[in-house]
Amino acid sequence: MDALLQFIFSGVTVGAVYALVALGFTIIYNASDVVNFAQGEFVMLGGMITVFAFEAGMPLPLAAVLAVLATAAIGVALNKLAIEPARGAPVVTLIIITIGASILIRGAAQLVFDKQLHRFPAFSGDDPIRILGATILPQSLWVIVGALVVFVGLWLFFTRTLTGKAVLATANNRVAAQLVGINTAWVMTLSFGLSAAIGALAGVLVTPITLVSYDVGVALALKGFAAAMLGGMGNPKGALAGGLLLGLLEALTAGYLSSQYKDAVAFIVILGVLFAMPQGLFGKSATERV
Amino acid sequence: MSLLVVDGLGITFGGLKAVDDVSFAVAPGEIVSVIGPNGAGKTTLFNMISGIYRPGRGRVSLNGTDVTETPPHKLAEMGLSRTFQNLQIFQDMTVLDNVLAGYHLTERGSIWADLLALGSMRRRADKAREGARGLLARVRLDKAAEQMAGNLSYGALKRLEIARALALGPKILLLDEPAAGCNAVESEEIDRLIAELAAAGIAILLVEHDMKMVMRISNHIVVLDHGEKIAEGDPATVSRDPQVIAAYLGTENAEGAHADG
Amino acid sequence: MTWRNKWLQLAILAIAIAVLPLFFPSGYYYRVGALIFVNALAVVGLVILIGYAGQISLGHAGFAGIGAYACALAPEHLGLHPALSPVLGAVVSGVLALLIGRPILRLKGYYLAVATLGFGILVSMVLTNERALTGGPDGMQVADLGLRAVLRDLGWRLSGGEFWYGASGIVLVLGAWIALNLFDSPTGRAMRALHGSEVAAATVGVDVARQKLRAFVISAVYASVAGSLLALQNGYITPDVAGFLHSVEMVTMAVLGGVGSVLGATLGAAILTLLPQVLTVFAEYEQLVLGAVMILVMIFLPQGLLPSIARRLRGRDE
Amino acid sequence: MRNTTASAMALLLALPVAAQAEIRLGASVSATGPAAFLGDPEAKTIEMMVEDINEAGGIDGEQIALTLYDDGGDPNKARTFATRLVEDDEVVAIIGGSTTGTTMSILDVAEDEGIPFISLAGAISIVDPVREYVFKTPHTDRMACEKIFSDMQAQGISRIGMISGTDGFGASMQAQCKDVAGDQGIEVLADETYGPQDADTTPQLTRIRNTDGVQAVLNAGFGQGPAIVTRNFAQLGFDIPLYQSHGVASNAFVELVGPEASQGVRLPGTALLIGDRLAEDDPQYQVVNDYTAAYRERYGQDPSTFAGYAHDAVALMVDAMRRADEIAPDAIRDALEATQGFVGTTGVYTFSPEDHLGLDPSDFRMLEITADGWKQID
Repeated sequence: MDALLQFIFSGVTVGAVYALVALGFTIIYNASDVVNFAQGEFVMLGGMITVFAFEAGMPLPLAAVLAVLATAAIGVALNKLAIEPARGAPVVTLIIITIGASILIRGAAQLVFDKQLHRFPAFSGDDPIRILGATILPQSLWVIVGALVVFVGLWLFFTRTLTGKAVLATANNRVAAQLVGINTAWVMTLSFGLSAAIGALAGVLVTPITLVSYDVGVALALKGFAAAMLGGMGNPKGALAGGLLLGLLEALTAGYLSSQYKDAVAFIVILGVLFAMPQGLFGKSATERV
Repeated sequence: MSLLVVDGLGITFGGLKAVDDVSFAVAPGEIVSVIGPNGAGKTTLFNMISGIYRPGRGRVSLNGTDVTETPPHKLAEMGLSRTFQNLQIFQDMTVLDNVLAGYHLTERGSIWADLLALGSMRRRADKAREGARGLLARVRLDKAAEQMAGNLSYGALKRLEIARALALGPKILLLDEPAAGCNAVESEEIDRLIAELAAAGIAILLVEHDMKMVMRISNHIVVLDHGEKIAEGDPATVSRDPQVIAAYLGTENAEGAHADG
Repeated sequence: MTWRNKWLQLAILAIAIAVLPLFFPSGYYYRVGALIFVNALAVVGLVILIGYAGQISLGHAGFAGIGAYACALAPEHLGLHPALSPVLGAVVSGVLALLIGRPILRLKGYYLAVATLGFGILVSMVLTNERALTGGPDGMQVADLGLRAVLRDLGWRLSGGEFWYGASGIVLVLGAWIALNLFDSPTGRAMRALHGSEVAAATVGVDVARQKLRAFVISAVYASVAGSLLALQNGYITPDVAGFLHSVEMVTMAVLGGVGSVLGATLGAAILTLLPQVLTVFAEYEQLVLGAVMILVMIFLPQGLLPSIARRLRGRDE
Repeated sequence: MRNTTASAMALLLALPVAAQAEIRLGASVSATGPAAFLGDPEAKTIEMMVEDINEAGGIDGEQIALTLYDDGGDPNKARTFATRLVEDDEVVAIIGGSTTGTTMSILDVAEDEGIPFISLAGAISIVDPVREYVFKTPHTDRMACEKIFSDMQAQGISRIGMISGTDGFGASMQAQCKDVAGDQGIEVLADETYGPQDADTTPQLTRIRNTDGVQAVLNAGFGQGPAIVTRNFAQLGFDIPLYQSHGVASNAFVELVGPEASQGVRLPGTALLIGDRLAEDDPQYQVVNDYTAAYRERYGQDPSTFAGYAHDAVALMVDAMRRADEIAPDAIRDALEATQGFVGTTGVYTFSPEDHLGLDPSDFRMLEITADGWKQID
C-alpha cells in the first residue's frame, strides 16, 4: 500500500513536470497551429538563467523572475525572427524551423553558460513530507501546485478573457480574426512570450528536483510533446491530463513491471490512444471540408 | 434503367440536418441538375454520393449495387467520377500529370515495374499519356501540358478538373459548379462539353448556379432547400413551381452567388 | 524543368561520384564521401515519403537501426553471410513498416509526427535495453563484408575508404535511379496526387491508405539499407544510429536540400555531413551554426536549397 | 569560449611551427553532446597539457602539434575524425574516445593503420582481448565492482540491490558487477534501471526497499542520474549504505546532491579526489597536486576523475615518445608497451604485451563522503 502511494507520488511529481512543459506547447499551438519543438529549451533557459543569476549573488526569487522575463523575451524574439517570416509554411517546414531554433538556443546556452549540471536549493527545504508511509519532497508540491495554477490560469485565460478568445479566434481563422479587428501579430507575440514564460517557470520549479544543464531541453520537450499529443494538442485540460497520465504510467510501470521498459510502455500507450482516438484524449475531431 | 439511385439520403452535422431524405435517380446519357439556394446542401449531397461523407440515413446505389458505405476510390473503379466546387487540383504537379493521375485505374500495375521502370510500366504510362494529351486538347489545355498546375488561371483549372475526371472513363460524372468563375465563352464551351458527354452515354449529375445553363441542358432538375428536396421535374415544370420560386426569392438572388456550404 | 529530368540527374550524380576522387588529397575524403552517400540514400527514401507522398516521419532512424543491427546480428546468430544481412534487414524493416504503417498513417500532421517518433524511440529503446543481444548502449562489432578481400584476390587492391566510397556511391546511384523511376510512374503519380489532395486522389481511384503505406514501406527499406551500409562500413554499431536525433537529422537533410528532389536530397546530406567537418576548429559553434542554417534556409528557401536555386536560375532564363 | 580560443590559438601557433620539426598528436573526445560531462574536462586537460609541455620546450626540442576534434559522443563521427587524424592530419598517435562506443570506432582505425591509441573509456572489451595498438587509462568498470564488493565484504554485506543508468556507463557496469558478484560472495537481489534523463527514481528505490534482505544499494551510473538517485535515497529514508561508482567521483557531485543527502555515500575513486589529504610520501602526491593546481588556475574549477584519465593518457604518451627510438607510430607503441611503474593521477601504470591497462583494483581508493569532504576508508 505504501509502495503504491509512493509510486503515485513519484508519478504525479514527474507528471506535473511533463504537464508544465505540455501546457507551454498549448498556447503557441492554439494561436498558430505551430508545435514549438524549442519549448524544452525555454524550460532549460528558465533553470540555467536562475542558476547563474543566483550564483552571481542575486536572491533566488529575483533570479527566478529575471529568468522568466528573459526567457519570455527570447520567446518573442523567436516568433519575430523565425516563425513570422515563415507564415503559412507546411508542418514539415515549421517542425524543422523550431527544431533548428532548439539547436540554436542549446548551442548558445552551452557557450554563454557551461556544460555542467546545476541545481539551486529547493524553495522549502529538502525535508520529505511523510504521508501513510510514503514520502514526497516539498519541491514536488511546488511543481504540482505550479502545474495546477498554470492550468487554471490558462483555462481562465482562454474562456474568460477577451485576449484569450482572440488567441483562439486567430487559430481558428486568421483572416476572419483580422476582419473582426483582432491584431493577430500581437496575439502571436503574446502567445510566444507567454509560452516561453510558462516554460521558464517550469524550469525554475523543477530544477531543484531534476537538475539542469544546457541539454536537458530535448528530453523534456519530447516527453512534454508526447503528453500534449496524448491529451490532445491545444487543450489545456489535455496537457494537464496527458502529463499526469504519462508520469503515472512511467512510475507505475517502473514500480510494478520493469524500470527498463517504462518509457516503452508510455510510448506504446500513446500509440494505442492515437490509433483509437486520432485526436488524442481531449482533442476535437475535425471534419475535412471539401 | 437508372444508373445512379439516391434513396432517402440524409446527414446531420452537430444536430443540424444538412441533407434530409433526398431521393432521385440518374439514367445513362441523362443530365440531372441539383439546384437550390446557398447552404441548401448540394455539395454535401455530392460528398455523400461520392463516398467522402458517410450518410446518416438512406442509400446510394450504382448500377444496381448498394454503394452507400463504399470509399471514393472503390466508387471510381465502378465508374463514378467528380469535380469539386472549391477546386482540388494537384498544385505541385504538371497539368499533364494531373490528368495522368486521373488515369490511375488504367495505368496502375505492379509496384516492381514502377520502381524498376520496366517495359510494362512504360507501355501503361505511354498509353495513358496519349489519352491524357487527347483530353487536354479537348479542354484546350494541350499547350499548358508541361506547366505546373498551380500556375493556371481559375477557368483553366476548372477545365483541368473536368479533364481529370474524364480520364477515368466514368459512367457517371458529378460536376460541382463547373462554370463558376468562367466567362461567357468558357461557360459556353463547358456547356457544349457536357452535352457531348451526355450524348456519348455518360450520366451527368450537375450542381450549377448559372440558371440559364441549367435550364438549357438539363433533362431533369432536383431542387433542394434547407437540405430537403422541395421539387423535381423537367426544367419547365420546376421553373413554374411556386415553392421553388419562393425558395429563391426568399434568398437574395438566384444567380451570381457561388459560395455554397 | 531540366532538373526533373531523370537521366540528367543521374548523370550529374554519377559523374560527381566518379570524378571527385581525382581531387581528394587524402584517404579521409573517401570516408566523408562514403558517409555523405549513405546519408543521402536514407534521405532519398524520405524524399519518397515526404516529398512524393507528403507524409512526415520523425522515426525513420528506427529502420536504419534495424538495418544496422541486422548486419551485426544475422551473421553471428543466424549464420547468414554478411552480404545477405542488409537484405534481411530490408525485409524486416519493410514488413515492420507494413504492419505499423497502416494504423500510423491514418494520423495526420503532428499526430503522425508523434506516432512515428514513438516508433523510433521504441526501436532504439529495444536496441539499448536488450544488452545480451545487442551489446546495449556500448554497441557491438559488425562482421566484415568480405567483398574487399574478394576484390583483392581478383587483383583489385582498395583501401577500406576507397572501397566504401565506391560501394556506397553505387548503391546511392541505384537508389536514386529507383526513386526517379518511381517519380514518373503510375504509383509515383498516385503518391504525389494524394500529397496534393487526398480527396481528389481518392475520387480518381487512388487507394490513399495503400499508397501512403507503399511510400512508408519503400522509405523504410531505404533507411534500412543505409543503416546496413553504415554498420558494415564502420565495423561497429551503437544504438545512436536509431536515435531520435538521427531521425531529425535525416528529415533536416531532406528538407534542407529540397524534399521533392533526389539531387536536392544528396545536396542536403552533403551539407549536413560536411558541416561538423568544416567547423572543427569552431566545434563549440557547430550547434549554433547548424540551428541558424536550418532556420534561415526554411525561411528564405522554403522549397529547399536545390529547387529554390533551380527556380531562380530558370527565372533568369525566361 | 576560452576553450575555442585556445584551440584556435593552438592551430594558429602550430602553423608557423609546422615548418620545423613537430610531433603530430591527435585527439577526438566528446566535448559536446550527451557525453560532454566526460569529454569537456578531457578536452580542457589535453589542450592545457600540450600547451604546458610545448612551453617547457616540447619533447626533445620538438613541439607537439595537437589536433583535437569534438566527436559529440557520436561513434560515427568519431570514426570519421579518427580517419581524418590518420589520413589527413597524419598524426603519430591518438588520444580520446570518451565513451566506449566512440572508442570502439576509433580503435578500428588505429588498429588498421597501426597508430598507437590511448582510450579514455571504461569498458573492459577495449583491452580484452589485447589489441596491438590500443591502450587505456581508466580502470575498468569490472575493477570498480571488485573494489566496491570487497568493501562490502569487509562490512559484512552480502545481499544488495542495484540501480543502474541505461546509458553506456551504467549498463556496462551493471553487467560487469552482476558478472563478478558471485565470485565475491555478493548476491544481487534487486536489479533496477533508470533513464539518463529521468527526473525521479523513487519507484525503483521503493522496489529495492521492499525486497527482503537487501543490505546495501549500489548505483552504477554517471551524470545527473546518481545525483537524483542519492537524493531520492535520502528522501525515502533508507537505513542501509549507498554505494556509488567512480562515475560520480567529483566535488560537483557533492554540490549537486547537497551536503546532507550525500553524507555516508561510498565510492571507489582515484587519488585525484583527495589530493589535499594525501600523505606527502604518497607516490601520487606530487602528480595529483601539480595537475589539480594547474587545472584550477587555468579553468577555475577542480578537474574531474575523467579529466584525470586524459591527464594520464597525455602523460603516458609523452613519456613513451621521450623513450621511443624515433617519433614514429610503431616506435611509440613499443615504448608505450614497455611503460613500467608510471605514476598517474589514476594509479601506477605498468603495461605489458598481455596488459594494456596496467592498473589493478588496488589503485582505486575507497572513499566516503563525510561532513568535511572525502575520506579514504581503506
